[in-house]
This record gives sequence, structure tokens and C-alpha cells, in this order.
Amino acid sequence: MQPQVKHIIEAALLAAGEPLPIERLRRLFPHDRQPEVAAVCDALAELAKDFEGRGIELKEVASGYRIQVRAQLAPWVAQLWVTKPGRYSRALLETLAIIAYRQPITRGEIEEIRGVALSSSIMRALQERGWIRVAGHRELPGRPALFGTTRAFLDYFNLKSLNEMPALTEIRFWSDYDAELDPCLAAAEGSNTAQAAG
Amino acid sequence: MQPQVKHIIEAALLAAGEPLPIERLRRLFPHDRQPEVAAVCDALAELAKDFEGRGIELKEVASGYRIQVRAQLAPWVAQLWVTKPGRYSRALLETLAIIAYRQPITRGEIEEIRGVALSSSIMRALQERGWIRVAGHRELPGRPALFGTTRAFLDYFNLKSLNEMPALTEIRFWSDYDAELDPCLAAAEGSNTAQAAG
Amino acid sequence: MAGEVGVAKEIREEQAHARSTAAVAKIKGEPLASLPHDLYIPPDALEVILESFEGPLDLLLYLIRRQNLDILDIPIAEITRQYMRYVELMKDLCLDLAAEYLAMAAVLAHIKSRMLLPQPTQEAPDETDPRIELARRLQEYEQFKEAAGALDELPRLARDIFPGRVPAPVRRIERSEPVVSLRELIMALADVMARAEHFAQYAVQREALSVRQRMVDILSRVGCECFCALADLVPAGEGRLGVTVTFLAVLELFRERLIELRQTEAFAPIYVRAAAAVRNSATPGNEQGMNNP
Repeated sequence: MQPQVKHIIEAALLAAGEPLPIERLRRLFPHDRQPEVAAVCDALAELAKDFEGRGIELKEVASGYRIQVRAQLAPWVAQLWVTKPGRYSRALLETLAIIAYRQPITRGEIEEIRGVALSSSIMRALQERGWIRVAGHRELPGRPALFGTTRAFLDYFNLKSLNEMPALTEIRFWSDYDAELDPCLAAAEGSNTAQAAG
Repeated sequence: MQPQVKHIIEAALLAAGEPLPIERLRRLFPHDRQPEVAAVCDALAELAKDFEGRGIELKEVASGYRIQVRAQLAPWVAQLWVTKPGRYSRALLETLAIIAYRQPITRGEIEEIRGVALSSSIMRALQERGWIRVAGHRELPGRPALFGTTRAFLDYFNLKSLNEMPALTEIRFWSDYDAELDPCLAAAEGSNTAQAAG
Repeated sequence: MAGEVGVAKEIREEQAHARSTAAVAKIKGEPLASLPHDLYIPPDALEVILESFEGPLDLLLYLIRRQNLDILDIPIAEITRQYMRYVELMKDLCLDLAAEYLAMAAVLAHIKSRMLLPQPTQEAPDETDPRIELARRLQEYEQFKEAAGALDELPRLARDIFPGRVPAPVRRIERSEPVVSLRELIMALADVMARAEHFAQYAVQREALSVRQRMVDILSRVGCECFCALADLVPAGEGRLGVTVTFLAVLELFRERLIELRQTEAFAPIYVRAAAAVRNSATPGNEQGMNNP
């Protein structure tokens, strides 16, 4: 008996060990019997529904779909491993955050924002983890490399796209401050200031 | 809400990546709330039942329990690891082209034309692919094999006979022409041109 | 270590001083009478704290935040004094003081000197006010400092996210063959030709190709039959050209001593067979090629 499309997809997602995009799921089937993209999507939706109320969930991340333990059950499952994953240094996290929000960005620009020189070991560590890559070069003397984040970065942090990253706090401008300082002035200049700040 | 024992066990078995014995499954829970062995066994039996008719199954192996893909789904899941076709080396393509135009030809003669020694792996690869064969031997010391192309070679390149291969004078024109073209454009048009030439 | 404790004491005094003088600080324009108590820093922890600053911007932010000052209205003179204290302390503790700390000290001193100059009070700070640039840099840095914290909080693999991974039945992995286009093949040959200047001696014309093919056809045919009538080697329907091509191929094969020709008497049919050596070794009819010796 031919297994259902959704069961084949479930088995493949669990066997793959990495997120699988829809195209790769379609290629599990012989050429002449490849399900349409819509059919694969339907099967994925059914799977997600089957998992409701259970310990696992279907999650779409940047490079495709994966089956993972539901967040609520993570504390139990984490008991399986004695050693806990290490922490990342603030310098590494700040660098990664700047690249994620400001990409493509050169090393010099990162240093400008952080106000300190950037150690090579941090950039190497980020590249070795596959979280950042050289996305191009800026047309400046020395053609400095432009860095950007990878799909692996998004996968690691359980994100589907950069849009899902937490929003940055807004930068206030001097004009905002003036408005707060002097309500009368603010009333008079209201529209101008808002535009300048926007 | 406290998740069901069965769902915690399912999540742990899926995340572990190795078989888990019953004792290890019990230790997922806090000391004072560890389920009895019988309760774990019940949960495992329920899980096995849940998996019926699906792409995965619960299996007891020597070191414990694990969830695995059902054997019937192997044909589909194995597609995940079908390697993408590689590319042939320049040397192999040149060798094949020389044999096609100069057959029957000995290995030494191919080397003379190319100006470099010919590796055995290239000739073996071409023979394994079924594109060349030994058509005879030249009556010289050592009786070197004479190579020629096969019908499979013609079939692959969609040719009825060797006559349909472009004349060498045309080739010279092509290469001059390509040098002027943007390399990307030339690559993109590769298949079209090949069809036109065939 | 005594010196370190001494400096630490100084720092605490300085912090107390900052608290007492911070009454000038404004939060959203409101003067603050008293500030929340700053954290008491035990002397042993000082070094750890100082080492934990990510740079001059981080240190400045710390000084501003611990006094609940508004980044847009920093009391430059006071902050500069505090900043220099920390920089001196880092020097005293022989911390690897990055040059950036000193560069920032210069920026602060520059701003301070400008503030001392008389300014037209009624006008809003113009574009050249160096405090604007400092406030922008501080805010921008703080943005990413917070973003780094948020990134750290995101669920991540192996800590919060556990993907399912199960074994699959082992199956022979299929190997697929590389794809080659005819064009690639031709271009490869063009390369050979370009390289070999003496290629002219191998020059092959379109017409010659059919002779070459016929040579191989004949060779494989005579390999499997003992004797073959020359006439039978000419495929029907090829006309005069077919006869010519076959004849040329036979002559070429004969010249290369790959075939033997037999004629029992004058004008009798001519028979072709593979040369003795070819006969013994060729694998006739095996289109898929033979295994390498």
C-alpha cells in the first residue's frame, strides 16, 4: 500500500536532521508522481494539526520545515544532556546583532558602532558557526568585505526571516528632547518636529 | 498545564538521537514525580499504537527504545541522500572529444594531442559510463588498444551518427565568439546552443 | 593591592559625590532631588566590572544609566570627570586599556571646552553641537547592546530548541552521473586545438568523420564474424557516397593493419576479417565497453 504523502514527509523531516524546503520534499517522490507544491503545503498543514496537543511541533525556519520539541517540553527534554550549552560573550552577541540588523556591513562599520576594535577571533567564530558570511565587498580602497547573516543563523535562532527579529529600540533625536523640554514650543512646532524625527 | 508522560517521552525519544532505556526516560522527571516503570511502559505502548499506520515506529533495541522510520518508507526517505551529479573534469571532456573525432585512436595518440599523460581513471570513467569502448588493437609493440565511441555516446548526445557532430572549422569559430561574450551569458545559453548544434 | 583599595575608595567617594551633585540632573525636564541608590561596588569586584565594559561607549552608558541621566542632556563636565576616574583606575589596575578609551576622553574634553565658551542661549543647539553626535553614538550603541541581549534571549538550538532526529533504514545510496552537453564537449575540443598548435597535422574534416565512424563500424563487425564480404559492409541505401566512404574506411583500416583482406582469385568477392591480433582481443558487439585490463 502506498503510504500517505504526509507520512512520507513526516518520516523525511525526522530522518533528515536539518530543515527541509518544500522543493526538497517534492523531490522525495518519483518525477512522474511528484505532488504539487499546494499538496505538500496541505500535507504540512495536516501534520501540524496532528501534532497539536502533543510534545512536538512543525516549525518553519529560514531553510525549510523541521519537527521539533515544543517549547513547553524543553525543560524535560533538556534533562537528557548533563552539560549545558555554553554562553556567548557580550562582544560576540553585540557583533552578531549589529551584523543582523545592519547587514551588509563592513568590519570598520561594526567597530564604529561598538566604539572598539573588533577581535578577529569573534569574526572567525561567527563564520565557523556558519552564522555570517562575506556577502560582497564595498567599493572603497582595500575593498573591505561586507558581512551578512546566513540561513543557518536564522535556523539556529528559530526564525523564519530577519523580520522576525525583535524590533530595535528607537533612537530619539535632539528635537524630540526639545519638545519634551518646552511644551509650548512643542505645540507650536509640532508638525515640523515630528517630521524631523520620523 | 502539565504535559502528558507519553508526550514528554515522545519528545525525548525524538530529540535524543540515540536509544533511551526506561530508566533514563524516568529520570527526565523530577525525583518526587518520577513515573513508575509500569507507567513508562504503558506510555511506550500507547506511543507505539499512535504510530500505527504512520511513517515512523517505536522500536526496542539493545540499549533501549528509539523512534525510527519504517522500512517501507525507505525508498522515499532515501531520496534525501541521493547525491547531486558532479561535473566531469576538463581533461575527461577533452579526452572524450578527441576520441569522438579521431577514432579509432590509441591512448598514446590522445596523449600526443593533449600534450599530457592521460590518467587511467579518465579512461575507466568513460568506459564505465558506456561512452567509449575498445574497438581493436593497433599492430604495434605492446598492441595498444584502439578506442572508439559507442552507440550509447551518440544516444546521450542525441546524435544519429558522428556526422552530426559539428565540423572542427565551426568549433574554432565558436571559441572565438565565446571569448567575446560575457562568460555568464555564454553559460546561460549553453544548452540552447548545444541543441542548435546537435 | 593597597593602591587598588585606595582607588576603589576614591571611586566610591566619587560615586557619592556624583549622587550629591546629581540634583542638577533632569528626567524629562524634571529636576531630580535624589537619585536611586547606586550599587555598592565591593573593591574585589571592581576589576571584574571594569573588565566587563565593552568599550568607551559602554562605560559612558554605564555612567549615564546609573544616574538615570537622559542621554540627550548629559552634564558633560561631571560625566567627563567620572569617565576620567574610571580610565585612570583601569590604568592603575594595569588593565589592557584600549586606545579607544583615550580617544573618547579627548572627545569629552573637547565637548567640555566648547560648553565653557559663551553660547547664544536662545537658539536651539545647531548641527555642529558635538553633543548631538555623542548622543547619537551612545543611543546607537545602546540599541545594539539591547539587541544583543534580546538575541541572547531568543530560543536557540541545543538550549531551547530540540529538533527531532530519527534513524532511517539504510539503503544503497544511488549515484547519479554528471550531465554533459554537447557544447561542453565541443568547447573542450576547441581548447585542445587552441593549445596544440601542431594540431593541423590531425586536422579532420566533416567528410572524414563518416570515414572514421565507418572504420569503427567495420572493425566491430569483422571482429565478430570470421569473414565478411566487402560488399556486405556497404549499408543498403547509402548510394555512391556510402560505397566511397566504406571503401575509404577499408583502405584506411588495411593501411593501419587492423584488417586483413582476402580474395581467392581475380574478380572474386573480396572478404574482410580482423587482423589476427584484433580478432583475438576485441570484444565484438559489446557496446557498453569492456572492463579495463
